[in-house]
Amino acid sequence: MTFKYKKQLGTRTYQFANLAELMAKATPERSGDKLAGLAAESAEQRVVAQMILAELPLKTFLNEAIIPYETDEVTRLIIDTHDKAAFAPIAHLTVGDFRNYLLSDQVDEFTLAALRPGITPEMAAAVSKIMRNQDLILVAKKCRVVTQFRNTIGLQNRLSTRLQPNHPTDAVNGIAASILDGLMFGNGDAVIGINPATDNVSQCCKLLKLMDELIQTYQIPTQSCVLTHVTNTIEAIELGAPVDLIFQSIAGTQAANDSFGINLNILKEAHEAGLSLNRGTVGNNLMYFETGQGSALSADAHHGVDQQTCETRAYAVARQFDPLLVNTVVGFIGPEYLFDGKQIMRAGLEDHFCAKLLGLPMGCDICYTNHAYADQNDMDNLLTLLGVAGCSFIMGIPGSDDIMLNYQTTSFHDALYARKAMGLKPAPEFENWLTELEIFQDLDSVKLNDGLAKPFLHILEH
Amino acid sequence: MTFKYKKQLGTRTYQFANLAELMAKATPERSGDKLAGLAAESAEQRVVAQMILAELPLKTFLNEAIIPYETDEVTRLIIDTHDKAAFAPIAHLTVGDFRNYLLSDQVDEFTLAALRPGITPEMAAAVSKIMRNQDLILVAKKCRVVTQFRNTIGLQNRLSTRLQPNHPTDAVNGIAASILDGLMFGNGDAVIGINPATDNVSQCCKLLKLMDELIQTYQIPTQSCVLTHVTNTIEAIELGAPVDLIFQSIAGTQAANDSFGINLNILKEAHEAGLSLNRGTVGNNLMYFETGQGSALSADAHHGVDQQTCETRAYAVARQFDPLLVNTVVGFIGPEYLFDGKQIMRAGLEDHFCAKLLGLPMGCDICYTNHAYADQNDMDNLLTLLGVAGCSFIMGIPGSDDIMLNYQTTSFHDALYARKAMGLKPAPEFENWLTELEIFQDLDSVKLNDGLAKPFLHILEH
Amino acid sequence: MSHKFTKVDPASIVSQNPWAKLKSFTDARIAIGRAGTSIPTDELLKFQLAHAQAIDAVHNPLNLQTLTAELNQLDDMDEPALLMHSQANDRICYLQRPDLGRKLSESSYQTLLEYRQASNRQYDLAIVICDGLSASAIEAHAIPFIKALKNKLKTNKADWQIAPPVIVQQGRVAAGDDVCESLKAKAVIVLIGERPGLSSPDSLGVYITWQAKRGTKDASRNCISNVRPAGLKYPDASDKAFYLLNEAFRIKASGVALKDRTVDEEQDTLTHNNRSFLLENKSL
Amino acid sequence: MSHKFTKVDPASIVSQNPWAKLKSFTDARIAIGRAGTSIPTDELLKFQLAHAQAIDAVHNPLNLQTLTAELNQLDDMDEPALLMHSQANDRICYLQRPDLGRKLSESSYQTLLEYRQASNRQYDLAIVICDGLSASAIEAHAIPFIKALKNKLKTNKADWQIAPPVIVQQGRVAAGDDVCESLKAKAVIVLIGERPGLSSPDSLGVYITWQAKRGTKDASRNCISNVRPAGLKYPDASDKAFYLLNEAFRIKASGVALKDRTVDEEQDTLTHNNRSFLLENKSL
Ligand code: B12
Ligand code: B12
Repeated sequence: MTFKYKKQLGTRTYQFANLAELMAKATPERSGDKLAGLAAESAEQRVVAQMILAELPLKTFLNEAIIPYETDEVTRLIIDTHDKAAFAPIAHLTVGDFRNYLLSDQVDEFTLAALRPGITPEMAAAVSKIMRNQDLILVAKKCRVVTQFRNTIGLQNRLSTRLQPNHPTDAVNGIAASILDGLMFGNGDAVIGINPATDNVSQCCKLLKLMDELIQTYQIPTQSCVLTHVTNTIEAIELGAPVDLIFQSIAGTQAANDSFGINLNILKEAHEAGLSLNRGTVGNNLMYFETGQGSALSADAHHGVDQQTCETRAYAVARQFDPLLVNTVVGFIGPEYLFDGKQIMRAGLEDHFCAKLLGLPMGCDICYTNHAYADQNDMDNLLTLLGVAGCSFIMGIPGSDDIMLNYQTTSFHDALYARKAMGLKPAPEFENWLTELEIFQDLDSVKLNDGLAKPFLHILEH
Repeated sequence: MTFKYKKQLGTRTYQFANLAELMAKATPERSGDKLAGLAAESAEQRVVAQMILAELPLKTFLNEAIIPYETDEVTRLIIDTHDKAAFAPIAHLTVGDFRNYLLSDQVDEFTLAALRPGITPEMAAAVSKIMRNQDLILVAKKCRVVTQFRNTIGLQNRLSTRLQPNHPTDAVNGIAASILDGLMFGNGDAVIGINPATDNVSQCCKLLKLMDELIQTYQIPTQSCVLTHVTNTIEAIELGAPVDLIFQSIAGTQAANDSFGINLNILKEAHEAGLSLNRGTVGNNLMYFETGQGSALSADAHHGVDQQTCETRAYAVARQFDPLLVNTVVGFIGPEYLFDGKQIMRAGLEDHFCAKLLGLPMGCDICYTNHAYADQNDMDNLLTLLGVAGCSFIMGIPGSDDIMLNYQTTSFHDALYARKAMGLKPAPEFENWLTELEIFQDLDSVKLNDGLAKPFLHILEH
Repeated sequence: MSHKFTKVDPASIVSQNPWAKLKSFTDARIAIGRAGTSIPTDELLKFQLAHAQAIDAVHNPLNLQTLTAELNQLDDMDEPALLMHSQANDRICYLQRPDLGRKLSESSYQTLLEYRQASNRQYDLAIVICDGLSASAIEAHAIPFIKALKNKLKTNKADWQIAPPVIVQQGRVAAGDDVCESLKAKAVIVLIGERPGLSSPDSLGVYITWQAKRGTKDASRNCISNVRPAGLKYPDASDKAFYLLNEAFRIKASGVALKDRTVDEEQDTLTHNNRSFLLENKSL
Repeated sequence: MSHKFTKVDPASIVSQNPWAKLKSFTDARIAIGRAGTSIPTDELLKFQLAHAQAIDAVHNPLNLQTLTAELNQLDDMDEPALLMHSQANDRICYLQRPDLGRKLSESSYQTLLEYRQASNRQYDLAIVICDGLSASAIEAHAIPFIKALKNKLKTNKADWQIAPPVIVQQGRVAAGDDVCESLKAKAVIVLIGERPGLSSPDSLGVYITWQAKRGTKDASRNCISNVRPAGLKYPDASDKAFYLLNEAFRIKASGVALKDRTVDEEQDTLTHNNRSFLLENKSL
């Protein structure tokens, strides 16, 4: 075996067979990489890998594919869409220089926007691996990614929320009750998005109709989504259902997407079907993607690549389809991949940074499962960190408890905490709606009114 | 044994012998309480204790001393200085109500200021135990505690820094080099504070003279301190040394303070000696205290009281002497008391909240030792959380590495990260000085100038 | 300051939400009120208690004796249940090594192979019961679900050849693939304890795979989730399973290629014309 | 945008600090430059490496053989070193149970009691060597410090009766109290490895206590810290220890009651008139 990457440290020589191994060993500790047998064996080995990585020219990632071009359509997408001209200004930098550059006073939101098409997922992953949490926050904060459908997501000092009114039987009234609760707490500007319990197209159409009528009746400047499999949504569109956003879970390797039952062609077809409906009012970003570290590994489709690098490759898939929303479900899959609050926080910050750097409207499902070593305090921490970092949106759910997906994510209240503590506001169009309906006594200082907003008073009648 | 506090849960009855036990069991997990044999045995037991605590009237803490009045002067201080009139508005509330009240829209900085003398350390500890991290942040953010000596600490959207230029031999030039480094990074408005390596009064006087000359020569609106034992500082004052702030480590029980070689009388004597010098220009707050969870236990002086409650009792000692600065050294003592990043973060937020609620100008030494399970990312997290919470000041040290105390705390760079990410500024008087010296190109956006500030250029000469 | 000596009114601190009656529609934590914009103390502590209990649910072991006895007492059960184990030895290993939970232990695999050889029957369907992340889900819902499903299969024209139920301890969904492969069954249905939720520590997941074998991808399975009385009820769940099984046999495939096209009957008694209360008295 | 195709100049990204020459005055990480306001990559990674290595330093065990041999070779050593253990059995226990690290194991305590009885000598001073949090501090500095101190004690008018050196494995400062008590020494001097720092993994701490016994408070000790060539050098450290010991015997106390009133000679060769470079060319 020949080792491509080496470094002498005192009496020890550390060596790494290839770029994938170097990247994996340079990654901050997490359970998924241990599970995959890819993690660094010691803290010292990890730092040495980071040191070698820091000295690597960014160009390396264009020349050495970590998953072969021939066998993986995600690699092909990354290489084929790479913009050399945009890359030119930083083509001669090392990964270490790149970190310095991103942090330097020379770089602002405009520089970053210009660079985007020249940055590949692997470059983003590499630089994130040598960044501290504060670096991830500071640079992500500089990135500005604005998208639109019926409102505007991602403006500075704004934090949107996906209202997630799940119900274990998809009962229409159960879902409606959670939606109302969320709206009255000022949530729901990113999307009102239901995970359906059942995998059934007619059910899906019923839920789409519910939300469409709701949005129209109350003139809510937001969009709806049923987070079913993309092939179901295509069917629903064919059946004439009122589809705003098209959802799909995506991963960073062809094989993992395969195990999700999707590929680039299916996504393209879905994207085009969505565009044909022309339902956006202020813009036409209409894809909604979820990602999350560990999905490739859990489908045994990671090709020896660490889970954070796999994750960033999913962003290449996402940015191909101009999404309105993308979010990582950072603690969702479980402790097998991100063991505890510390790993979840780190991964959340990495995912947010890398996605923003690559130009995605990144949000985060700040969450944990009951088999993980995490709790509400960890979520409060990550929520605050992401709030400072300028995260585009988070989830909002009644009392943090998803009674269908069986995990805990941020509550409607949490979103208001974040707005209050960090001076953030919802999307401007939604802000106007909230003001008109007098849901807030004082929106700027996040003071709610006590009653039920007037247009909804009828529900208290009988 | 009779059990004062009981609750039935399903088939199990949980019971707790007394208030101290109830408080200990209700505390979020930490290694020190386990070490002391006081921690909850299960997550369920912890929640039950929190439930009972939440139902307890605040008055209980005035009637049931957790350490006897007769044997502990800190208890006596707490009870004797309690202001019944200030307490009256909340006298009928339970701990659970108190949490709700603090979070409610009714409470702002003025309400909190009025309440302060009515709140005892144990009440603050109790309510903090049933608060999530986000609650601790939100309420602390509402508290405003402003103190003054040669500048103004604790104003809204300000974050000050103690410049900590320690050196293993107290070498004057070594210390001066670190001071210069810190000033050029805009640090040092809370205090320029040296931990002396040696416990020697003449050495201490030499360091005081160095800093006094420095502050006068360069007209720096800040104060100095040598963090030696308070009895040494009293001697130094007698010897005519230019003492600005008087430092002492304090703890929450008489026995622990005893093991630190202090008591309330010594502190009073020191405070008066300091006041007699009349060196403050804009104000006369001149005591500087450090605290930290675990100090009482490590001196075997905790009386079966959990370490967080002990910690809050130290704040009663502190507030008796109108300090300019108080900070918890939250990860300093080691993993024996706060095991990992998670526990350090929680403790940091608790200490900051409780101290602010009690009216102290609270800062935090955001730090860890090399035998703890923590790293720079944990510190970045806590720094960001405390920045949002409105922490008064943090430490600033070259490159995070204290070469004398052998631990890592926040660097000069970290302070600038916090200012940049959260839009915070140093004390206004110091801000003016930084502006006059053109240390910043743009202070509002935290852009430094490249060169050495003009008045210091002479050092580059020979 | 005026407020200095004014007694705080405890009732004024927490704002209640006037839409509390909607709680009858859902177990979701709606209308929990607020202190400022924060969750009130009592709701916060209720939540923390549920979390403490859900953590325990993950670690509760499956009561094998009762389960086996109950399985064997099912009236039409000719062959007794088989007790197998995944490659994950214990709970800690299970949580840290999902790859091992997905595979049958060598000896379990061999046992099944030999069982198939000895019985020399051609099975249409293997039924697999995995503890998954919630043994209590299995304890509560496996038997009633299997009963309901078997009743349907019995009345079906096709004469379903069903393998004896296989219990897999510390099993993941994919452990069913090994069972299907070793028993040479045409399809497999896996009943598994879903990750416990705060409000539903005992939710059952059902996964159907046509001709499963080691390495089968999730895209080739169908899933019926949230099976429990407060979720998808046994009759509905078994209807769906029955539908999916029949379709799988018809198109000789499962997963993305097989869509659930049953039309649900409205389960919301309070809804007229399929519209929610939110829209009832409103017109577009 | 104009910057779109302009090559970034790597030299312009990191701002160097013009006061780098001050590094000769201190090991502190001064003048490390900045990228924006952040620590540049190379300095960041150097720091991380030092952290990884410091973590290891905590866990390095004390090389007992070498240490004992060296102690016994000290020229004036009449009684050989005694090897004791605290109640903390291993490193993990030591880190989690400081209370156990503060006490001698029962058998160690007994051994010392018996030793004292057998020798029937009245010791003035017990010398205790604890690994503490850095065995390498002991390995590097214990012997030279003891040599320097003993030389001073020898030339002292008082005829110091010194007990054989006691090594305590997994010991904290207070372990010296048990030694002092069991050997019935008048005072104890404890040499202990301080918590390892990033730049100083091997710093020695020295604690002096008059008539120490189990339960003695820290307020009754004196401390000399940062003993190592880059910190307080052996001659200076032993001078201080010698001074403090003499004073403790004179006033029959140590700790807060005993103040170090030695006057340090200026150690900064580059400073004139006791003023730092910062003030050298400046007047008030
Ligand atoms: C965890 C989870 C995931 C994870 C799985 C990764 C992992 N390592 O665990 C991720 C985030 C990748 C995921 C993705 C998807 N999921 Co999912 N997921 C779950 C969840 C929350 C828990 C599953 C569980 O506890 N299993 C039990 C454990 C013990 O067994 P396991 O062997 O470790 O779990 C395996 C299966 O759960 C499988 N899996 C996960 N989701 C799905 C979905 C389908 C359709 C299938 C066949 C298998 C499958 O992945 C795991 C690893 O192989 C359930 C909700 C629930 N309450 O059960 C939804 C759920 C099963 N998923 C669902 C859906 C729709 C999807 C997606 C199809 C969404 C999309 N549009 O892309 C994708 C693709 C799934 C695929 N084909 O691989 C639906 C299924 C609806 C239905 N009745 O068919 C559910 C019920 C949630 C919902 N209502 O939205 N999911
Ligand atoms: C940790 C620490 C503390 C902790 C101790 C609690 C704990 N459980 O560890 C806290 C924060 C409470 C503390 C407090 C103080 N400390 Co202290 N502390 C240290 C530190 C950083 C590490 C000690 C260590 O590694 N010991 C080795 C371990 C393996 O042994 P241990 O048995 O666990 O440690 C015990 C001793 O270290 C003792 N201890 C800690 N500090 C002090 C100070 C004195 C004077 C004495 C006698 C004992 C003592 O407490 C520990 C538990 O019993 C040292 C710096 C260093 N580089 O060593 C300063 C250091 C020892 N402390 C110092 C000082 C001045 C103090 C205070 C007097 C400050 C003040 N003005 O109040 C107080 C009071 C101490 C007392 N009398 O109890 C000085 C001593 C200077 C000197 N030459 O005398 C040092 C050198 C740092 C400094 N230069 O400022 N300290």
